[in-house]
Amino acid sequence: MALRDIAIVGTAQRPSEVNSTFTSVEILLPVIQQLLDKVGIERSDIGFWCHGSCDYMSGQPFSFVSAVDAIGAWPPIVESHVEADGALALYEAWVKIQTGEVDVALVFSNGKTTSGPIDQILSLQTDPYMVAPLKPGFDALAALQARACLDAGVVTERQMAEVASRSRRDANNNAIAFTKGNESVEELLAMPYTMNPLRAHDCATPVDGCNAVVLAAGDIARRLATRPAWIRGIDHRIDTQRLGARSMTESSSAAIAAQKAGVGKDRIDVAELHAPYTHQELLLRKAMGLSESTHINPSGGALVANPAMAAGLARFAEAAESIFAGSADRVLAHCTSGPMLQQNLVCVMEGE
Amino acid sequence: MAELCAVVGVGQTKHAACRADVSIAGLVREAVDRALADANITIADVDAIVIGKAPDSLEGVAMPELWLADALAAHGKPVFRVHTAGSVGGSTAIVAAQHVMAGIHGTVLTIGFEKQSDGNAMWALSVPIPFGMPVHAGAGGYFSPIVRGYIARSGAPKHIGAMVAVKDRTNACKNPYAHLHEPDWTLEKALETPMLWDPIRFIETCPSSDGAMALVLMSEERADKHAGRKAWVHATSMRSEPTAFAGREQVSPVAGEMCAADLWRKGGIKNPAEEIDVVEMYVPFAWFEPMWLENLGFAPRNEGWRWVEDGITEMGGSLPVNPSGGVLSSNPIGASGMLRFGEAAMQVMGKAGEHQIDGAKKAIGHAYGGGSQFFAMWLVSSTKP
Amino acid sequence: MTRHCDTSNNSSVKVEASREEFGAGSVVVMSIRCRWRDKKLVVSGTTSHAMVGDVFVAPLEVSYPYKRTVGTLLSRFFTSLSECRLEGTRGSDGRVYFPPAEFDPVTGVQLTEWVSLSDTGTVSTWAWQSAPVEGQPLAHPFAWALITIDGADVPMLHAVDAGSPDNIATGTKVKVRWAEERPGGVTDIACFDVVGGVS
Amino acid sequence: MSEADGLVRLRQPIGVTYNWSAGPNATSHLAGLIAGKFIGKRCPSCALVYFPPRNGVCPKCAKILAGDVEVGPKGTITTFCIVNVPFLGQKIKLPYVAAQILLDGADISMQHLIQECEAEDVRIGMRVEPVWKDKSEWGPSLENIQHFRPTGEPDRVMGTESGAS
Repeated sequence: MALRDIAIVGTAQRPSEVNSTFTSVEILLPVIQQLLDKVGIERSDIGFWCHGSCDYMSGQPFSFVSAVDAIGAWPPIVESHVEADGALALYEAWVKIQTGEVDVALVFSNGKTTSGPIDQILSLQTDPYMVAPLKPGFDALAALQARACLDAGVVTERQMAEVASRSRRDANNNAIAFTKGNESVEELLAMPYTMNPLRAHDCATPVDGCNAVVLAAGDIARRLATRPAWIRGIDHRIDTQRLGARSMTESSSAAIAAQKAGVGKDRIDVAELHAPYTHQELLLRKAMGLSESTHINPSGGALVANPAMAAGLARFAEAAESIFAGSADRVLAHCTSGPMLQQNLVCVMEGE
Repeated sequence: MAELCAVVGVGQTKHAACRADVSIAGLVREAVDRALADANITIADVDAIVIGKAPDSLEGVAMPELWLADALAAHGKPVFRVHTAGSVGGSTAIVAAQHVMAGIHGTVLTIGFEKQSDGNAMWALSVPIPFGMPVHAGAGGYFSPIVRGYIARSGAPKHIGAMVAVKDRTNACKNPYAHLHEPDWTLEKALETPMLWDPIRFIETCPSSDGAMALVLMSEERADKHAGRKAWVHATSMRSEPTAFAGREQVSPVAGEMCAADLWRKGGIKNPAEEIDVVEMYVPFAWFEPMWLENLGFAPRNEGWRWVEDGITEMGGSLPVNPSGGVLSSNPIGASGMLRFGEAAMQVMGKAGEHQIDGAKKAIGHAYGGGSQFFAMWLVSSTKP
Repeated sequence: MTRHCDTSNNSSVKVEASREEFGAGSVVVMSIRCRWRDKKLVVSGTTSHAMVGDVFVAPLEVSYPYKRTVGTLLSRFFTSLSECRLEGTRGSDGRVYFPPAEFDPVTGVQLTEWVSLSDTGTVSTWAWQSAPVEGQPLAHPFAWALITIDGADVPMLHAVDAGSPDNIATGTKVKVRWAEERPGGVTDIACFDVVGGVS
Repeated sequence: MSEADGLVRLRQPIGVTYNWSAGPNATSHLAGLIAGKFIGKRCPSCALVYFPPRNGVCPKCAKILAGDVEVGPKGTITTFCIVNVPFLGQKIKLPYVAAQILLDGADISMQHLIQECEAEDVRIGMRVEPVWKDKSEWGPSLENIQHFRPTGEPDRVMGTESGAS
């Protein structure tokens, strides 16, 4: 059967902060209300709610259960939750709308990332018998990948510093971003290693944050947004997690997902890549075959604001906003999870 | 119109308090290998994998589906993780079915699992939050006041919970995969077991289990070409409501009532008690059987306990509930919902072996989670809708 | 840090707590009970709570001593490891995994062929942990490395006690340093030592 | 290490400590407890009073709770259970009665211990009052209250519709 035309028709994001003293519910509630007001709809218009978060990252067991308090689930709603980034919750909502059961979905994600030792928590994703007991941090695993890429000449430290410099400068005009700066490539290269071969600016800044988007089908989308961001292709794939069993200098799951999402069919104006480390942005650009003309991460990307389990949906929000604003016609939004870019979701959106 | 979806393969582990003979990956593969064999396909034929489990702190592995990708040879495939607390086994099967119904994938493997012996479920489910008042002891302490509310308002006699428990534990003896095989329960013996959270007795409480369930779902086009027996998905439904708000009805939550009504409407069921042949119901504490009989729209309000007392929900009754032994006999939390969905499919596929209800044509799988606030249900049949 | 407070009964003292316990900028309120008993001041104090601005904060510890079953294949591996022997498994494509894989990540076949290996290997990539965290293999700065054991193809993650980042590079030869106590697990290998300097 | 059948059990202690925040909307409630008062919060939309204020919001209306309301100190038992099972980290002697108590003026019940009466005598509708610990032990928690005890007043018949809440 033919797929339905589904678009993002509205987004809302909360400015990133660290050591937030709000509860997750107090962080989420205003963002969802802001989105409903922006799109001009009521809670009763939402056919499906889908939430992306991870208990371990949010600092409270069953934190997603209390998040239901933030969306006013009364009278009872059709709702689901993924223990993953909000971008995968968007994928579930897109599938739900494709079944024809609902026409409008609200997708949201949140992470109180700085309330716990996030670098150690993320490593609880690794093999519980062979890797996790050694307690490597997530930055350490990324540094091993960076070293492999440097050794193979796939990236250079200068290119990594260029990604950091560009991202920090772009962040200056993004209210959601946290880390901003105007350092030159040379100034960044002069900084000491924090996790050789990674320097501080090569690693994303963990922040507390949340975001939400509304998806709608066909004519409803045209009614709710002047320029809907139509999802033309969306796919996600996973690689083996076994460190060193697959090449660390490429991302086959990102390449497959990009091909299935139709990235290569036409030019991409803006690509919002979820790369928590500078060398990973370079790997992703190569894996997806993005040309030099594509504007990468005008928002500054996850490097300058990385809310656990929400940084992927943030890329969708940023990419969709560039369609709404008319500054781009064909955009790419990407989300990654797991160590060393293990799992990747790619989505191509177009304005009409 | 959405595509039709059929269950063509079902596989589950031997559930136990502790499966010391397997790793977490081994536990999952035991169910997956059986489901693939039942569907007569290999892992290479699978287009996508949808995995569900409850809180990751049960095993101490964050988002374990990422590490399990290796054991599932999922390299290059989509792997999707669902987590909706206790209802997760059910909602995972629904999300997997939606991948087929949306025409996105033709063959989807869905898995629910939990290896609780690695950790401690009681601890994981009741980590005390600062500034609170840690009073109740785990799920039992949370639900027993609600059970008391039901007994007070329905006038149910005290032995109904024990009757349900004896029924489920006896049924489990006809289910080789069940965790508990305790053949010689009688009502008298059951009423002698100690009260853990009065009014909930020891026998009326579910065990903590290691276990996994896996299902192979196929689109109509592929299922038609598939030789084996099938269970066609006629309808799915999910509803959620907040844990606690002023005036909330906790004995028969509105979300459960709405979810069931939506399922019957989509499945074209006018009179559930007449048209449904088997119910695999999520009953972690025995008293929930009479409560859910009312919440699902089978029995009239405050009458659910009479159906239990009259033997209607026995294997030989007019509405058998949990011929598999249910959650009371096996409870790997992440898999329990999918065990209900899979056992319902096995009944209409005629594959339930010793606990098969003869001639079962239509069955429902039911799951709930959180504070009786997340509901997931599906209706399956031996024939297409 | 000493604070002067009046020692009449049930006085309450406000002190600044360290950052890790309660989060940045938090102020801990201790409630001190002072009671005189035969001329000796008995002081008992409990940490009542902490505030950041006017919001109550507190540490929330989520910890448990997990005890993992590993199945027959990995039980053999961990038992041999505790006896200072290295054994890997051969995948469907012939590649040898150390530590062993239970299932081939591409074909999904359960692996059954064992390959015994020496205790030396080569660094295939590395990173420098300049400020070790509690519970990591070494308390002083060390290198994380993927180490391909001689005779194996797929590497192991572990720590290399190289002393400084200058003493390690991709290609460095390393050797297992066994832990004295070997209760079972990858920590039966304490870490790896560089063999004869940078190769 | 390895058990009789050669099967290995690996020990892996995992500990994560978070900086937990009660949120700005819980401050008046917690400060009230330090001062020996029961301070709830009212929803600006449905006007129902929450004690304790859950996550600072009214889950029904998705509104941030506003306006402090002192409730109690007495209350009525809406439902209860008698706990006989020990569990990790439990600090209370068995058996004990854990009851849902609807404080006068509140619209949602809270959970606390019932003591100073036999477990069998506890019933739905029973009137109870708080017994506070020594003032020096008061902190920002309902643990300031040792337990609730019967007041001896006549029972207050709860609408059976309210069930447990």
